[in-house]
Amino acid sequence: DDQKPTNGTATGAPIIIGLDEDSTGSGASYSTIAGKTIRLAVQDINDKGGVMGRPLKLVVENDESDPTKVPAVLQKLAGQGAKVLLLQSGSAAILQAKATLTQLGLPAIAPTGVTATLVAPPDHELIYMLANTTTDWAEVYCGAFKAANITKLGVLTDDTTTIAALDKALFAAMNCVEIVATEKGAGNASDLSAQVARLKNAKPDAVLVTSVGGAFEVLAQNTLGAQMAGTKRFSLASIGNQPSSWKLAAPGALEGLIFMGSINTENPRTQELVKLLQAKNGKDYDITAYDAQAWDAVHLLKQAIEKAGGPDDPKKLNEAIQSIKSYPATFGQANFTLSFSADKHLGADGPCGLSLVEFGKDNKPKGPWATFQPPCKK
Amino acid sequence: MAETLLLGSGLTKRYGGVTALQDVSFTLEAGEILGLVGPNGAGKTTLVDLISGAQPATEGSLTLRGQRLAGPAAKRAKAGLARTFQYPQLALELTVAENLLLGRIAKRHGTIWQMVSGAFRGALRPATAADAEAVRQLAGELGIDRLDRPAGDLSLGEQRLVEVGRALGQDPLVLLLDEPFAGSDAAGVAGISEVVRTVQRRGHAVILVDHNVDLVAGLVDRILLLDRGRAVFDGNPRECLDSPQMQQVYFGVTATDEDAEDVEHVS
Amino acid sequence: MGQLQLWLSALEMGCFFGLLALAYYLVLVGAGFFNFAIGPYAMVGGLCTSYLVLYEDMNVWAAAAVAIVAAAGLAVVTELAVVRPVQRRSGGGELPALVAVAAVLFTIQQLGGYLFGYTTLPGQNLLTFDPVPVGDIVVQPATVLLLGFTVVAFAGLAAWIRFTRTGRLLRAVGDSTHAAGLLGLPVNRVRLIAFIVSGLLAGITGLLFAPKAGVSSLSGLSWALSGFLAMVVGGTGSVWAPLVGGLLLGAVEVFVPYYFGGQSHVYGLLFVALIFFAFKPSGLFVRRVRA
Amino acid sequence: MNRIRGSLGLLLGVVGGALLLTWVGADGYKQTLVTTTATYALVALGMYVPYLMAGSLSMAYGAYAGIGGYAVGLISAKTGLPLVAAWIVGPIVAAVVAVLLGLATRRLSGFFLAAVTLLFGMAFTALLVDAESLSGGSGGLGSLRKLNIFGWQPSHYQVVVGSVVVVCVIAFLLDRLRMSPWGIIVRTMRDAPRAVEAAGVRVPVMNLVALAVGAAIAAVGGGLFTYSAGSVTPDTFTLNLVFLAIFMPLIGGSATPWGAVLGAVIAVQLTLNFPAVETSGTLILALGVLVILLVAPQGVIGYASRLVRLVGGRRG
Amino acid sequence: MSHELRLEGLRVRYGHASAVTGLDLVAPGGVVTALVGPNGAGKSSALLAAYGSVPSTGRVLLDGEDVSRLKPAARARAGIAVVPQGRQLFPKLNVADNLQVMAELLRLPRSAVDTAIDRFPILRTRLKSLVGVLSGGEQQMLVVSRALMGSPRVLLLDEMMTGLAPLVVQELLRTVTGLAKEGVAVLMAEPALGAVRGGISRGYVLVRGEVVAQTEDGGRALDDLYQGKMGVLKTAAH
Ligand SMILES: Nc1ncnc2c1ncn2[C@@H]1O[C@H](COP(=O)(O)OP(=O)(O)OP(=O)(O)O)[C@@H](O)[C@H]1O
Ligand SMILES: Nc1ncnc2c1ncn2[C@@H]1O[C@H](COP(=O)(O)OP(=O)(O)OP(=O)(O)O)[C@@H](O)[C@H]1O
Ligand SMILES: CC(C)C[C@H](N)C(=O)O
Ligand SMILES: [Mg+2]
Ligand SMILES: [Mg+2]
Repeated sequence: DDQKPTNGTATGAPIIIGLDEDSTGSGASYSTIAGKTIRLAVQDINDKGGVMGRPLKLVVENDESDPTKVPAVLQKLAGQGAKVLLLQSGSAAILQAKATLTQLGLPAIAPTGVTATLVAPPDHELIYMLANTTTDWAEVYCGAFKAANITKLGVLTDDTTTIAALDKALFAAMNCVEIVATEKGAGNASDLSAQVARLKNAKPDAVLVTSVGGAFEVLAQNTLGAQMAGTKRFSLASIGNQPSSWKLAAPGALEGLIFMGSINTENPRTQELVKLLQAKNGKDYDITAYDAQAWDAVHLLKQAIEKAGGPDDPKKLNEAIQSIKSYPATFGQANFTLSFSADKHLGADGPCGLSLVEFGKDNKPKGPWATFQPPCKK
Repeated sequence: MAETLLLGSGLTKRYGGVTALQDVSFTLEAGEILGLVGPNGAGKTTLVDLISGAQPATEGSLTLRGQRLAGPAAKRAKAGLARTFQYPQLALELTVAENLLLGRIAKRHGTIWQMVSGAFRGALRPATAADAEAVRQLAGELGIDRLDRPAGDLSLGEQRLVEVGRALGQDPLVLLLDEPFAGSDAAGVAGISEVVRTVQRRGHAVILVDHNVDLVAGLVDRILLLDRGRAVFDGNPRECLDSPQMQQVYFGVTATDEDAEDVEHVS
Repeated sequence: MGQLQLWLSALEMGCFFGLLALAYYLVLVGAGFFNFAIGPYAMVGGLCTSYLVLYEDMNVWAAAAVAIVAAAGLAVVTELAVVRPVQRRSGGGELPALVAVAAVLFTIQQLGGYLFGYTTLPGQNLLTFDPVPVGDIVVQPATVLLLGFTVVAFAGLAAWIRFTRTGRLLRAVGDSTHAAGLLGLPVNRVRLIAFIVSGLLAGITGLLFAPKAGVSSLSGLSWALSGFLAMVVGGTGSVWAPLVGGLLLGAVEVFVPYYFGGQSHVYGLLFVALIFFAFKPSGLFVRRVRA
Repeated sequence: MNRIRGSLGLLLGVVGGALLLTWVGADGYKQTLVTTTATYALVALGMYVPYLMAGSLSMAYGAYAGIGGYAVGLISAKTGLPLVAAWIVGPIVAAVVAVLLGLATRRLSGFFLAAVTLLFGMAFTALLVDAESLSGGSGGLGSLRKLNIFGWQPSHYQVVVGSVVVVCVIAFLLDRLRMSPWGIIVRTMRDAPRAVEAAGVRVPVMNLVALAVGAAIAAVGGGLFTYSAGSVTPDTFTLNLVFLAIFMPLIGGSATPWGAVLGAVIAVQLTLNFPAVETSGTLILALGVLVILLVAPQGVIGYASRLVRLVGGRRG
Repeated sequence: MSHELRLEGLRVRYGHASAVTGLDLVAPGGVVTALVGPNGAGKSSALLAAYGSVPSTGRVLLDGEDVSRLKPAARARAGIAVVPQGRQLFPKLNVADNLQVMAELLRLPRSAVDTAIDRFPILRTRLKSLVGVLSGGEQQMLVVSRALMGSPRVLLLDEMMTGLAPLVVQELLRTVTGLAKEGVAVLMAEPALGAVRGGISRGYVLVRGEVVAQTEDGGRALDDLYQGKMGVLKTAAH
């Protein structure tokens, strides 16, 4: 693997971090984006002297998003000396990982996880997420709907377990609109015209697409764009985080779509990261929240290890993660921070990590949506 | 008088436009051997299929010992029917012994309860000496050896013999044999004839289909002659052989004979 | 829009399923064998074209040619390097070869991901012309092409199978490989032809369908399953069975969710399948013979 | 030859299991490999009965394993029953569901059966997500109680040993079942169903029984995995597992249930414990399957016994 | 002209089991030669080996020319025709297509199919029926007419009369002897001579893959010889 980070300028015994990555399975299309940046972050830290003078060393295993492989993969990472884990796989796999983490007693971060279930009981004591979760999103959407005078919402959703969990939390917190229709399509659907036709019959003011992204999301947007051209469209974060999928959209099909972005180019840390990423991956590289969250996850681990005085005591390490407060994030707005505690396993401090971003004619994000942006409490 | 074992009345089978069997009735008494004879396509196999339940009848009914005989083949087998197929139906990957054993063990697994309990019993006590002995005896009677070989390794004639053995293993009230002598050597013929007589000695009955009329006539008590789906003669074998119907439809001694002579010269 | 759009979608999906099923049917008829690698062939047809166009700046026709040849090549490899030797070595048993083909399915998918990446790529249009207005909807060029190809493929292959020498041989070999081999029919050649034609067909189908919702390396399995379902619904009794099966499946996939909504694309499909197969346990078209 | 039928298989199985357990020792990873292997083996053994003996390929085995898994989760979370009860309730429920599904599909065979059961498997996953009040929804069930068998609380290692024992016992019993009268009937159904029917056994009913027996065994495996992994989710047992279970008996050798067990060992080694699995465990497994089928069409056991015969110089 | 089939040192094995062990045999044109032997003696194996569809060693000579290297298709085109045992037909093809396939293998014109069908009037009435629905005897008739297509030089007849009614058997026997008279080399395998005895001029007794006796003195003599051998075997076995 030519991507394998080197020790850089750090010396001493390496600190081992386990990465459970789906590099070839159903989650590979998004897992690997974050996986690359995790390696970049490790390399960057090592180049700058490492953690407490010691280099970070990644050990990587692939669970192919198959839950029955997860226990063995995590055990294997632990067996290779990992003191802390990064879970960068399909959410079914991460869900299955929770109980094994408890058995292993190792703390873990799911950098790009957004499903609140991941950090909810049972077996949630050792697992952490960074990004805002669906509860925050509900708040932001509600503000947006109010600002845009939307009272009736249609929902188009995929049938993956991940999204089922997400929908549950999101809609429970979103009593500001009337949901007039919820239509589900298969995660690998090739046609959604029936679902869209039903949505159209329900005459919503706007449609929200909730999906794991990829082909489903774009197919949904293509179909909505063709069949419900006048209706305002919203989406979750995935579409913004998967630049490769934009090319799938029919010309102009994404125009006017508003998604839950987390990247704000005014954030100086984001700017830094963009520079690094473009140096590494080419000038045209589009940064995504996945990059930023992967980056932050590694740096949070670095802080925690330093706070714990070393990586070797998992209990201390877990407490150290919980003691991190107001970590300035690489995503979200400039003053957006992450904090953790024993009963706060979601890092995001308030909705400032979010921003509603609108797509332009060229099927690329054009910039913040003029009508509404989440208020950023200080 | 011997008891009437099997009674068929008005049996008819149509496939779309083809009438394979038309209003055939017959009786079969305990201890009787009935020969079923007729030209190719006359409906012999069809009749065997209707009796055994392999095919549903379009019309007509059957009784076995006064009880209506209907429903799927397995049910009729439980009532006492066993059959062979014109083309052998063996499990080719199973051994000859296992194929032979099937006839004997199937009746122990006739009901749902037996199927379920059989699974548990089978796991705990897979084989019994009685079964093994019965198979050896059956094979001995028919002159079948190589019991441990897969049935697929046998020549076709040997396979047919195994099939007869399997049917006999069911210890049937009525044994239906569809052309058992086809392709058999002398030993096979003797073995199968002995099987037929064994069944008869038990006071049970046999329906025997074959084109080897001499053999059939020598074995059976009565012949039912079929032609184009209809029964055209039913009676004593000797009388049957001499009957005009037999001469006409089966041996073709009438005008058709001349035609046949012609064919020879042309070809 | 309204119903017309739905009918169009059903037709489009139906044709896609039908073409995949036809590819299955060809191998089934010609080699008596369920070739589950059809889905991956189609995936390669679509994904390879897109990859070559997007990342190698190849002309779309050249890319399509390469991809289709690759799909057919994989079919050849499947037959020559896997199915034939496995069948020979296992004494003609069908199970080992089937399992081997399932392994081929996963191998091609994984290699596809390795070569062309794990993300979904947009399908490439062979022809670009203005969408065709029909009633109050417009039909995209890709759809027109797919429908047109369906008609041509079915008509052509039906005539081929029914009337030509090779077609008759194909049916004979698939019906009883044993009898065919015994008589001296060119079993190997006929089977290879069946694989090649089905590979070509699957490759073209994949690339024509890809513009609809993109194609990724993992499309192979789901396409394999869709084509398989269509094939099974249609039955094996006629060359047109795959098309009828495909259209039926397409209609179910579009109209069941339309009328019942919710999770009916899963539960409804199972329900419809149970009802359908209760009445037609061997699909719509069957050639029944005595055992 | 051997006085207790199937004892040779058992002997080799036990020796293999014992070697495995020695190799494992206290290593958590290796222990997990063993429980995963045992799970795979049990699902493959479950499928062995209908699929390799009776010749009906049901793809619903993910669901049956799932039922076993959820039985563990539900008994732990919602009842006061001892957890072992899950291994009674789960298999029974799985068998009942298999019978119901089998009744609905009783006229189907071959690939028609495969198609419908495939759809059932997908619908079952959706149902687990939807039936939230019962199944815990998409999050699944976790925080399991510990096993307590009449006061004895088995340690993790003891569970590992136990799973090996369970696999060996079931494989041994299935091996005997295969050779028993019941097994002969079921195996004849595959190639000569008309003969079985004509001999007096209703083939569709017998098929149901075979499916139910298999489902019960798969449920044992599902329960085992859930217990050792500590949780179960709707996506835990899916089509992936079914495909593995289709592969495994042929890798190991389909002539005996032990082949399924050996196949599970090989499958786990290839997908999880192979030096290059970061690339793709699936790819390595698929290639492994191809190589084995090409080199040893009767599976590893078939190959080994041929070698033994060759070395022994016995000629057929 | 008169043809001849000659088998020299023919051996057939299935795995480790030998089915035919060094068979030497001549079937000259002009007469019908029989190969009799009990079930499992290796008759079918020998005939199929002569046609080339089971692997064998030894030589197969057609009119003195070694055809052992030829594939079955080439042997068929060279004039070897076979009635294989056990319905080697294509059940899901109709009667006409079953014949057409063979006609194409032999590169015969379409009219050959018509000629073949007319051999058995029943077949003409079932021209478009799937072969798999025909009765056992009807299927056998099809197998026979398929073998007689074209103008074979050698006929390999494996239990050709199986399942056929006496009327058909007699007619076929006449046909076959007629063909033999015209010079076709006919080799007929039977486990028991029965109804065909009258048509046979000479023959071999095959037991366990080996010729144990042969005669030139007609069917009756062959039958006596065969039964004698079997009797000997039986007593020897006991
Ligand atoms: N499924 C079917 N469809 C159409 N015709 C059929 C079907 N089954 C049987 N037949 C026809 O019915 C007739 C009777 O067939 P059957 O097999 O009973 O004859 P048979 O007396 O056994 O002849 P044989 O002596 O040749 O075995 C035949 O002409 C056959 O072609
Ligand atoms: N495919 C096979 N595999 C293994 N052994 C076989 C196979 N086919 C035939 N045999 C064996 O070879 C021997 C000869 O078989 P063959 O079919 O040639 O006999 P046959 O003389 O034609 O018998 P029949 O009169 O029963 O047709 C037999 O002992 C048989 O068991
Ligand atoms: C043609 C039919 C008479 C053959 C039937 N399937 C049998 O084996 O008896
Ligand atoms: Mg018949
Ligand atoms: Mg023979």
